[in-house]
Amino acid sequence: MRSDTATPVLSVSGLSVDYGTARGVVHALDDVSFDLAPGETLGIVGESGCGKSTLARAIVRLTDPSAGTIRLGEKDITHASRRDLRAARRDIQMVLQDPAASLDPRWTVGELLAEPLAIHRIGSRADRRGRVADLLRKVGLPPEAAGRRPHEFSGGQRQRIGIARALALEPKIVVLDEPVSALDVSVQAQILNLLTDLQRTLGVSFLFIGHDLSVVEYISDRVAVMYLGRIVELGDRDSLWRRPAHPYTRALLDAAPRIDGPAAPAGPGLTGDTPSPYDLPPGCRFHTRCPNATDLCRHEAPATRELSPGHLVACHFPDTGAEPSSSARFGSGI
Amino acid sequence: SAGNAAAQEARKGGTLSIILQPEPVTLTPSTNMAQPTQVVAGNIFDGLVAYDFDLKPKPALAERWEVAPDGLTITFHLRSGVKWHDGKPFSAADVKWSLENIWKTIHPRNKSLFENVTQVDTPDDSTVILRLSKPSLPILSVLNGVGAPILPKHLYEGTDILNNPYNNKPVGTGPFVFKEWKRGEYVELARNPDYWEAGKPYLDRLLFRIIPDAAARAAAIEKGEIQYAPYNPVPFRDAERLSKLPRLKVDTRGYEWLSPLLYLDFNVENQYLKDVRVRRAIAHAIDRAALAKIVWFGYAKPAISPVPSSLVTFHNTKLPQYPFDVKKAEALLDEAGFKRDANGVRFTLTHDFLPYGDDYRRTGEFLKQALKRVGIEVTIRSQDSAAFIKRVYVDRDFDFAISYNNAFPDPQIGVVRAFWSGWLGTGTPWTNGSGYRNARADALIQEAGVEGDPAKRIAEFNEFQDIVLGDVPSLPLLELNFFSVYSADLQGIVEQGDQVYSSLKNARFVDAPKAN
Amino acid sequence: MLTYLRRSAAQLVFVLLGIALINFFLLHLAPGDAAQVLAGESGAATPEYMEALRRQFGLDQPLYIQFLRYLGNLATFDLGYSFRQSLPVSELILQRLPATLLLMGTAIGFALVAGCSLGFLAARRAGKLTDTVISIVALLFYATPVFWVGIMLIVVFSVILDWLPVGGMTSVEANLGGLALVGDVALHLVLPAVTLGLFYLAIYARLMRAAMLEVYGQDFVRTARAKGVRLRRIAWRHVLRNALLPIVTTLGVQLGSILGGAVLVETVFSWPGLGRLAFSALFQRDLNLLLGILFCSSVVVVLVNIAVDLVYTLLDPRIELG
Amino acid sequence: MSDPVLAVDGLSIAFQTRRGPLPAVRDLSFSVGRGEMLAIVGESGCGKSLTALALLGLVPPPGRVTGGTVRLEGRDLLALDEAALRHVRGARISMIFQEPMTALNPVLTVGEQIMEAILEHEPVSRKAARERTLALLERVRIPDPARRFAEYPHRMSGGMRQRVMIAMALAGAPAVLVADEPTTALDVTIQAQILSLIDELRREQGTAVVFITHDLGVVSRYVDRVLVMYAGRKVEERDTRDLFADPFHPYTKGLIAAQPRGLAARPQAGPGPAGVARERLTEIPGTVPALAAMPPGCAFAPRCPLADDRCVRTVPPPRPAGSGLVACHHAGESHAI
Amino acid sequence: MARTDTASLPPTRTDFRDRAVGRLLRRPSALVGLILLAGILAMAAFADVAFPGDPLDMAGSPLLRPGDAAEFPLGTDMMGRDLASGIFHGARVSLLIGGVAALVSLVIGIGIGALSGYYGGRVDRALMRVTELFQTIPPFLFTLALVAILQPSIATITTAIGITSWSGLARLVRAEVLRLRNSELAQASIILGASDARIIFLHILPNALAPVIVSASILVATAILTESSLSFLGLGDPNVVSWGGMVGAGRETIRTDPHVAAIPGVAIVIAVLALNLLGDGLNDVLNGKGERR
Ligand SMILES: Nc1ncnc2c1ncn2[C@@H]1O[C@H](COP(=O)(O)OP(=O)(O)OP(=O)(O)O)[C@@H](O)[C@H]1O
Ligand SMILES: Nc1ncnc2c1ncn2[C@@H]1O[C@H](COP(=O)(O)OP(=O)(O)OP(=O)(O)O)[C@@H](O)[C@H]1O
Ligand SMILES: [Mg+2]
Ligand SMILES: [Mg+2]
Repeated sequence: MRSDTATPVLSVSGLSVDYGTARGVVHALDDVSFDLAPGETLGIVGESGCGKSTLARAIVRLTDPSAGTIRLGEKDITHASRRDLRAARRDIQMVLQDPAASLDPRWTVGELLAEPLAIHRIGSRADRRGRVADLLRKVGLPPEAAGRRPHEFSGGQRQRIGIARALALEPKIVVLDEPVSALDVSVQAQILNLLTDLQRTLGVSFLFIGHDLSVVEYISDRVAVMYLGRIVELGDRDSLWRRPAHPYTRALLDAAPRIDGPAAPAGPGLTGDTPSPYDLPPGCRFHTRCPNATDLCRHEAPATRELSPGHLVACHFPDTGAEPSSSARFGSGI
Repeated sequence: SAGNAAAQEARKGGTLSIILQPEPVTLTPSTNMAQPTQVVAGNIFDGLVAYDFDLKPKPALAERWEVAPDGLTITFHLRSGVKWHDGKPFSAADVKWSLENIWKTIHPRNKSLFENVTQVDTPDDSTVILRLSKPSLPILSVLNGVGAPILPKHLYEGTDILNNPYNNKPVGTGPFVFKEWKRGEYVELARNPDYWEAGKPYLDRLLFRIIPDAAARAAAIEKGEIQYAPYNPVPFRDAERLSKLPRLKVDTRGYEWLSPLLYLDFNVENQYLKDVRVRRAIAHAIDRAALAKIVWFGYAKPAISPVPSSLVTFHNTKLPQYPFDVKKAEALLDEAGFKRDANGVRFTLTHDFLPYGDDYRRTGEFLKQALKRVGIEVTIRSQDSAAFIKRVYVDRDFDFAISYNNAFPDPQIGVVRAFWSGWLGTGTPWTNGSGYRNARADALIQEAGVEGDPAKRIAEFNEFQDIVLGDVPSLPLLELNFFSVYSADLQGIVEQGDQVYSSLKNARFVDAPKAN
Repeated sequence: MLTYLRRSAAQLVFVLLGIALINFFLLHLAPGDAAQVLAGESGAATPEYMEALRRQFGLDQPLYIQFLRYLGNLATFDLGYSFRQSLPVSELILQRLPATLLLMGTAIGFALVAGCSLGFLAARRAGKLTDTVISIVALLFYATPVFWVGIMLIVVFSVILDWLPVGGMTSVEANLGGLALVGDVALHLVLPAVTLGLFYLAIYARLMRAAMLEVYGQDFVRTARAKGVRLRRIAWRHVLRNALLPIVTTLGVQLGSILGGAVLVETVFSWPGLGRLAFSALFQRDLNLLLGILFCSSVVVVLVNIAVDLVYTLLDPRIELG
Repeated sequence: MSDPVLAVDGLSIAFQTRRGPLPAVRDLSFSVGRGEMLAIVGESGCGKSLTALALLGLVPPPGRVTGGTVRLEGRDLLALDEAALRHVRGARISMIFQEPMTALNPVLTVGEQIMEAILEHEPVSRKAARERTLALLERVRIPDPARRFAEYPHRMSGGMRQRVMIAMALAGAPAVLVADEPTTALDVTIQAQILSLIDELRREQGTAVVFITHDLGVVSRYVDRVLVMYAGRKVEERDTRDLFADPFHPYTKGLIAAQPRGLAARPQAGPGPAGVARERLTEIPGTVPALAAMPPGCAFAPRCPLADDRCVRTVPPPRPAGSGLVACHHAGESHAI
Repeated sequence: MARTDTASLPPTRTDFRDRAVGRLLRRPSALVGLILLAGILAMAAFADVAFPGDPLDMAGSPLLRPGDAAEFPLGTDMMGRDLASGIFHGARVSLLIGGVAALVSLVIGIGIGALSGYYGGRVDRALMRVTELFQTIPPFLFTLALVAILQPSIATITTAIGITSWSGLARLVRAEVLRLRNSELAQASIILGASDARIIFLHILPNALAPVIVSASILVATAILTESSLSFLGLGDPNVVSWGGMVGAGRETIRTDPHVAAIPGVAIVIAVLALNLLGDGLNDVLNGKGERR
């Protein structure tokens, strides 16, 4: 489903976030725009520190944006007051990365799941108990779980609890910040399945943040690739994987080995490290590591352009998919 | 010191270490009558006279003196050849200047005594003649170096006396010369080689050491680091112990000139204490002998009059008495209408004790227990001295308080201040704390102050004692015996009645001074 | 670095203003004033005399005028005049400061060196008898009132054994000079410094032990072991330096409390320091002096904290002043 | 395999607890030859790190090696005392840890830390050690080694720090390098750099590498042989290719199946995601049993679709299968599913 | 619909708190601390039963040594007061002083620390400046000044100790709150729409409690010590018996009758020791040191 086929449930445009620190200002997020359609999953990938969490936090207004707008359906919540936000929070929820850390160890699971309902004064005490049982069933936990505390559960089960809590308010959007990164492969599969099931039955939209490309690929309909606070490429999952246009996307795909992939990396890979966010390079932020960088890249930041409908890229010299090397790379596996 | 054979054998020289506690504010006794100031200053400033154990004046800077029969002229013949420590000659002009500028004005205790001195004549350098409008007999009781300090006119004249730098590096005519005051540590005096009394002093150096903690003082004395420690330097219990050591002596002589009296001030405006029966009941409820024994370890004896027994001529033994008698006390309280309630409590009072150390606190605790027995609940309140003074003498926001006063040789100086209504409202410490007003007592005080006939004065004071002891606005509790501790190898350390406030010119080591 | 210094200076000014304010008004709440105390000590006083004293002390002015005047003086680094002692406050403080610094410095030095050594030893022998003994002894020192320790030390080492003087800072009687004087002061310093230091020794020993054990649990120690570094060398080179970091921090924080503890020790050992001076100033309502002392001690605390920060940056390259 | 550099036999590690010993690694045997890279994979908590630490005699208390031998170049390390072990560590066998952030001492420069690894083992001058350190830094492709030598770890990126760790591990030219999840904390692009560096080093220097990871993708790309652990035991050990092509043990199978497939494995990209059902990932139901609640038989039995009575009662011994070993009662028939 | 997790839940373990207590009891030092403290509490609780009557009564002859008279097992002081009775009744007062002073500083410290840590920015800077101020004034001197100004009584002593000893705690709480505020725990609640008060009181403070409880035990111990120091300097409350006051009163006879000061001194040492041992134990247990090895 394309983002333009329906009114988006979430629409972000020109979003920037700056952090002021003792060492200087970090432009953690710079001019990020995208839409999220109902029932859709948008994946966000990128290296550590590229601003994925910042994006997630800004969208749920944990962090105040320094520019841009965030719309929830028709409502602009960029500068919503705390009171207005409380209402908005029923529509947008978030699952945090570390399920152990985000669940208060002193509370029972039942109390934890009832908390959002209590905050928004939904239902009576008894109603809530019913809702909790319901939620537990939804995420595949037995109702007895309500009486126990988080530490009595395994990592995967805890993440289920986290997801259940996010779903308690029946939101339209759930932001998932690396929800499976802390989990083992076998458990990760359980959670990914749960998420797909939930999306099918509830029709929620997901903003799924991850660094494991195969996971993002698996779960997403569309994917945005971030580098140093910017979205460098955004498109359909398949077109992105088949025809990565940005050199960084390509390098990312190359560098991530997969069991069904080739035994050796296709190219030499990227050299060097990600530049410090305190000291961003001028021009295209990727030029310090880009194999194709030119003078233009060094001086001028590339504008975002649409290669094909819905496939956006911010590169002066995007790979339009004609080169044999990239198709060859995937060719072997197909 | 008349013909002490041992004195000839005694070594000259040596350093005497003395305890000084607390640290003095100033070393000049012109405005400050605090004990540590006087202890040091007594060695630097000689007075016109000194006092025997029986408080008779004996010559010092004045070789002779005469009081005219009408008491209106007093003539002093000064010793000649006396020099100030800075080498300038001492003369009658210094005495005149000191009288006019200090004794009569800023000296905290003497103002009333010298009030009637209308003129001072100095016909020559060694004669001073005081001319009074009315007699003032007590003058002769305060003429020692700290009672009527003589300051060098040449250093003080025309200056702001309170802030004269010499206040802290005093220049006197006494046997010891000021050397150094290291604050927080010691005051050092050295032998005055030009002292008028030939051959004295014996010691080379006096070292007043400031040791704030009592246990540490005891240890220092015990070790011999300190050889002379006046003014109750250690707890009584320690004194008891030290007195048993052969190396040390504990001596209660030398405080006769002070005659300290411990008393209880009742606030006569208090709803309970305004009833004289209640005050008398309290007086009966206190076992003063036990107080002297338990709290004061025998370094005190029960007082029966506001004029201590050491003021032999004025002390009246035929006065109303309040023997320890719980039954009587209870009866008086019942009579006054303060019955015991269900808990056995008649009423509650707050007690403030003089914050000068544990002895006074324990006295308070003793009183608390004693009064509890007769159904008076007591809450003890502790505070520092500034707060105590303000509470009792300025705000008069107290029920009953314990304190002590020095009586000095004449009731006029130290006793009547506690009863004279003239002090009320002035907020002056150690004056009429009880808020007592009695016209007859006031009149007697005033008359005795200007009475030229000693016999009449005695009669006046007798009546005065009778009145105030009957009314008991202030209950005399104990006559305190202060004590000094000193090394057994010292001689001549207690030689006179005002010794602690006088000089150590007679002190000397009989053996070789302790090497240290 | 510059911003750091600027911030420290701002902090200093704020702290000093705060101290002036708190103390000034607090102390004026106290019942009784200097004139009354002085008069009380005099044994007698006339109202005229007390009035004269008040006028002289400036106590006859309204409170806010007194405060403004005080602040004005401060701005010109004038701490005022102690009427009671008839000396400028700064002079009084300067007289006592060396003794205070000597006592505090020695006590802290002793506590640091001995405490850290004991803590180091205990950590290296964690769980063994040495560790238990050190931990218990440290706890006992920590739990015993300072004045009590002081008096007991006097009884044992001065009175019974007669090794050390009872109190004071010098044997004034002996008229010493030069090296002999230094030795004499050192002798006098032993007991008070040990008394004051024992409490902090206990703190540092415990802290050091905990810090060492904490560092021992860190990954880089395992790394060092994995590369075959000797245990002794690991302890000294890898663990110790990291373990010193919390000690340094604590040192800065505790400085203020040491001055407080000094009041007790100076009392017990007749040490002519600032703590004792402050104590008597308090009871004599010598507010200028008390304010001056609090002021100076705060300045010292702030300065030492700056020094601590600097030392910290030396010890821990991760920290940058800014 | 002829004459392995490192041979582990029957290694068992247990934690001493109040309720008795808690076995965490049981009867583990494997060996690595010169220049070979062996991966140990398995779920979190299955005992991978413990095994790695045991190879250097670094099992942290209250853990203790309760049985077995670890032979390095013929010498049983477990029989050595601490002093003798010290000479082996860092010289003949060395280790890289997971967290490059915390594995370096923050208050010493990286140069000092690498030099220390040399100076502690060889009687060389500081100057010589410094030269060697610079060469090592160069070797692990740290730009501008002379400057980096005096740098503190906190000033370096994660990838850089991990290179320093590698340089340190290589300082003594060890026969065996143990790498415990060396890239988990790093980004994929950096991970690729580090892995190819390790790969290159073992090829060039013939170092045997024991590589611990939970990333099957990495295993498939870089590793020769794989050892799969489950709940403290080896369940399967195979050549990489074989393992991925045809896993024997149900756990291994589940592990591989649970991995999301990329485009390559998907039937030609479907019409569009959201609407159309994504094919479900294969789950391994349940969770790994806790150490204290280990079932008596096969530890995987509670989660295994094939489990029967025998599995519940007895622990399956490893037996040869294909290019390696598998420990499953149903190994033969398991092809059926 | 998601499939139900086929594996049942792991067997229920005992509650977190129960385990903490259990672990505490298994630590010998903490156990010793706990027993000592329980003993002191029992003394305080049964003071009236064991020693009816006013402990300030001059019950016997002064300065009896322990063992001199059967009815005064610990002897008497200078005023003939029963030391054993004083120790029992004094336990009450000393614990009260320690406890209330700790409470005062807990309230201030937690309040300031929580506000500062949670709101950050200007609030934080302002509050931290105030905290710094309180840290730079030597605490004991400050306590002394307050007691002298307010005049010593049990209430003023307690308040003064409380007012001057919160700064360390405030910093500790601030750090904890700051950490928790930025933790996923608090963020999860923010996302759910919880109010600040709810987050602070229901999520942050309960989780910051462990170090606070530990410092509270140390605060109590320090307060007891401080009270004894004040008494030593003559700033005690003469209307009640506290251990500090007893030591202060006994210092006059420290050379002649050392038991008068030594007995309450030992009581103080034991109490402070007990609280510290307990604090150490709690620290290990609550901060999970016992689990993580
Ligand atoms: N509170 C903060 N203050 C200052 N800088 C911050 C803060 N939070 C994040 N940053 C910086 O902002 C940048 C983006 O951080 P962010 O957490 O969004 O990255 P990320 O993509 O989520 O990384 P990861 O994959 O490691 O979670 C980083 O450089 C980070 O250091
Ligand atoms: N001190 C301890 N007491 C009891 N059990 C422990 C202790 N330390 C670790 N364990 C257990 O030992 C087992 C093995 O741990 P190990 O660190 O080797 O796992 P791992 O396979 O490396 O896991 P990961 O992938 O998470 O690093 C785990 O189940 C762990 O819970
Ligand atoms: Mg993130
Ligand atoms: Mg591991």
